[in-house]
Amino acid sequence: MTDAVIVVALLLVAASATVAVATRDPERQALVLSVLGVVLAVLFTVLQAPDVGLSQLAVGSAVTPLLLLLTVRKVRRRPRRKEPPP
Amino acid sequence: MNGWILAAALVLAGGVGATLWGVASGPLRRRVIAQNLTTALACPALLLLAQGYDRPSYVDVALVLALLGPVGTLVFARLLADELTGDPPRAWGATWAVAGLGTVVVAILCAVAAPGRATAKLLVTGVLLIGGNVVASRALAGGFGGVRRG
Amino acid sequence: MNRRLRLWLVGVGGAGLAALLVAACLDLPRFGGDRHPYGDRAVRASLSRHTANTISSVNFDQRAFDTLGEMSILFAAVLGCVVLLRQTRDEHRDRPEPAEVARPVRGYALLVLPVALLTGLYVIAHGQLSPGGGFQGGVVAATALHLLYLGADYRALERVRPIGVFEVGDALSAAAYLVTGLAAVLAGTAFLTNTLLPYGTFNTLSSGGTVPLLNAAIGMEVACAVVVLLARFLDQAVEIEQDKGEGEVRAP
Amino acid sequence: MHVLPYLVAVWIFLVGCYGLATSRNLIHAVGCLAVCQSATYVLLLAVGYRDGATAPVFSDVKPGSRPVVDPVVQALALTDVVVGATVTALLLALVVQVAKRHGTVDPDELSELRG
Repeated sequence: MTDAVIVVALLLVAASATVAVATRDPERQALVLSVLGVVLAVLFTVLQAPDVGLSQLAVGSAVTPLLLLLTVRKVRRRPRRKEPPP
Repeated sequence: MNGWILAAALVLAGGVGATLWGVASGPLRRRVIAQNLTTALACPALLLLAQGYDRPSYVDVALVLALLGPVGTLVFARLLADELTGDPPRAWGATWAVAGLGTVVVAILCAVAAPGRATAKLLVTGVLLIGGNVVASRALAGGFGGVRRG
Repeated sequence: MNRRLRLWLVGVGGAGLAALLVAACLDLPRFGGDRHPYGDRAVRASLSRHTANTISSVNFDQRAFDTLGEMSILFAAVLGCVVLLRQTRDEHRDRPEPAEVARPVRGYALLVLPVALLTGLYVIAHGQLSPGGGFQGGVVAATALHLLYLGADYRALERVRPIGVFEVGDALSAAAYLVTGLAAVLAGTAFLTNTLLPYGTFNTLSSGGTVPLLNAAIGMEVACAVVVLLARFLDQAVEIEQDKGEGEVRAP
Repeated sequence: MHVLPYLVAVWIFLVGCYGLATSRNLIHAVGCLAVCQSATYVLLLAVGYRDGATAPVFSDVKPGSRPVVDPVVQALALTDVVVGATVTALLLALVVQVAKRHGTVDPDELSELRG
C-alpha cells in the first residue's frame, strides 16, 4: 500500500513536470509550476521527508509564482524596441 | 492493509490527476480553477497520510498548505485580473464538492483522534482550508474585477 | 548556429546523456534498501545531543559549516537582485493607483495575516523538535507579510515594511550565525562545534545546544531575504517606470 | 519499482533540459530550470528512502521503535529548495535587466542583436 501511493505521487510529479515544460506561455507555466510544487510536496511526504515537503510548499505555493508573474508584468509593460517583421 | 493511505492514494490519483489535466489544457479560467482545486485536494490527502503513517507531526505540512495554497491562488487572481475580467471563471459545483470532501475528511479524522492539541490543529487546518479555498474561488470569479467595473 | 542544427545537437546530446543516466540508475543501490550507514550515524549523533529532529541536527550541528555556505549563496543572491533591480537614472517612480479589493478577500487577508505570521514563527521555533526550521518558517513568515499587498494594495504594504530595517536584519542574522560559530572557537573547540550550551532535556524547546540559536538566525535571515527580494520585484513591477525617450511609447 | 524513482528523476531532468534548449522566452527558460532543480530533490530523497521506515523526527515517536530513513540527504534537499528559489529570483532579475537593455526576452532575437 505504501508502495502504491509512492508510485502515484511519482507519476503525478513526472506528468506535471512534463506539462510545465510543454506550457510555453510564462503566465500559464507559473500556474503549472505551482501545481508541480504541491505535487512535489506530497511526494516528499510519502518519501518520509516532511521537512523537505514543508520547504517546497513554503517556496512553491506563493513565492515562486509571485516572482514569475511580477517578472512577466514588468517585461510585458516594457515597449518593444524592435518591431517584429510584418 | 492501511485504509488511510489507500484513501489518500485514491484522492491523489483521481482528484489531483484530474486537476492536473485541467491545469494542462483549456482556457485560462479553467486553469486557475484547477490550480485552486489542486491545493484543496492535496491538503485532505496530506491529512489522510499523516493519519495513515501514524505521525501527528506530519499535520504541519497540511497546515502550511492550507495557509499558503489560497494565498497562491490570490496571487494569480490579483496579477491575472486583467485577463480574467472579460471571462470570469465560475466552477461553484466543483469548488463546493471539493470543500465538502475536505470537511468530511477533517470530521472523520477529528472523530478518530483523541481530543487534545491534535484535534485543535486539525480543526484550524480544516477551517483555513475550506474558508481559504472558497474565498480564493470568489476572488477568481471577479472579486477584484467586479468591484473595479462597478 | 541555426535552429535546426541546435535542435539536432540537443537531441544527440540528450540521447547520450539519457543512456548514461539510465545505466547509472540501474547500478544504484535498490530503492528502499536497508543500507544507510551515514543516516544511521547521523541519527545516533543527533540523539546523543538531545535533538529530536535529526534533520535540524544535521543542518545546524553536524553539517553546520555546509549551511554557512548555503546561507552565503542566499545572501549573495539577494545582494545580486538588489543591485540588478535598483532604480536607474532614466527611470522614475509612479505612485500606483489604489487597487480595489472585494470585501471578503480583504477580510480573509487581514484575518489570515496574523495566523500565517504565527505559523511561521511556530515552524521556526519548533525546528529542532518537529518538521520545520528556519528555512521553511522564514519563507512562511515573509509570505504572510505580503498578504497585505493581496488584501489591500502596495501602498499599505509599503507603510508597514521599512525595507532598510529588513536589509539590516538580513545582514545582522548572517553575522549572528558567524558569531555563534566563532564563539565555539573562543571556547576552545572548532568553528561551529555544538559544545557551547548544555544539551538540555530531550524533546523540549531549549534542547540541542546551539541548534536553536543557529536555527533562529537562519529563520530571520531567510525571512528578511525573501521580504527584500519581493520588495525589489514589486517595486519594478508596480512603481518604477522608464522615462519617455527614443520615440518609445510608454504604456499607460 | 526498484529503479522507478531514479528513472522519474532522470526523466524530469531531461525534460527540463529539453525545455531550456528550445525555449523562446527567457522567463519560460527560468521555469524549466526550476523543473531541472526538482529532479535533484527527487533523486536525493529516493536514495535515502528505506522500505517501511518513517521520518527521523522523534517529537512523536520513541527513538528506536521504528526504522527511519536517511536524514543526511533530506538536510541537503531542504536547504537547496529555499536557496534554489533565491537563485531563481536572481535569474529573473537578470531577465528583467535583459528586457530593459534589449527590449526582448527571446534568446534567438538576442543573439541576432549581438551579431
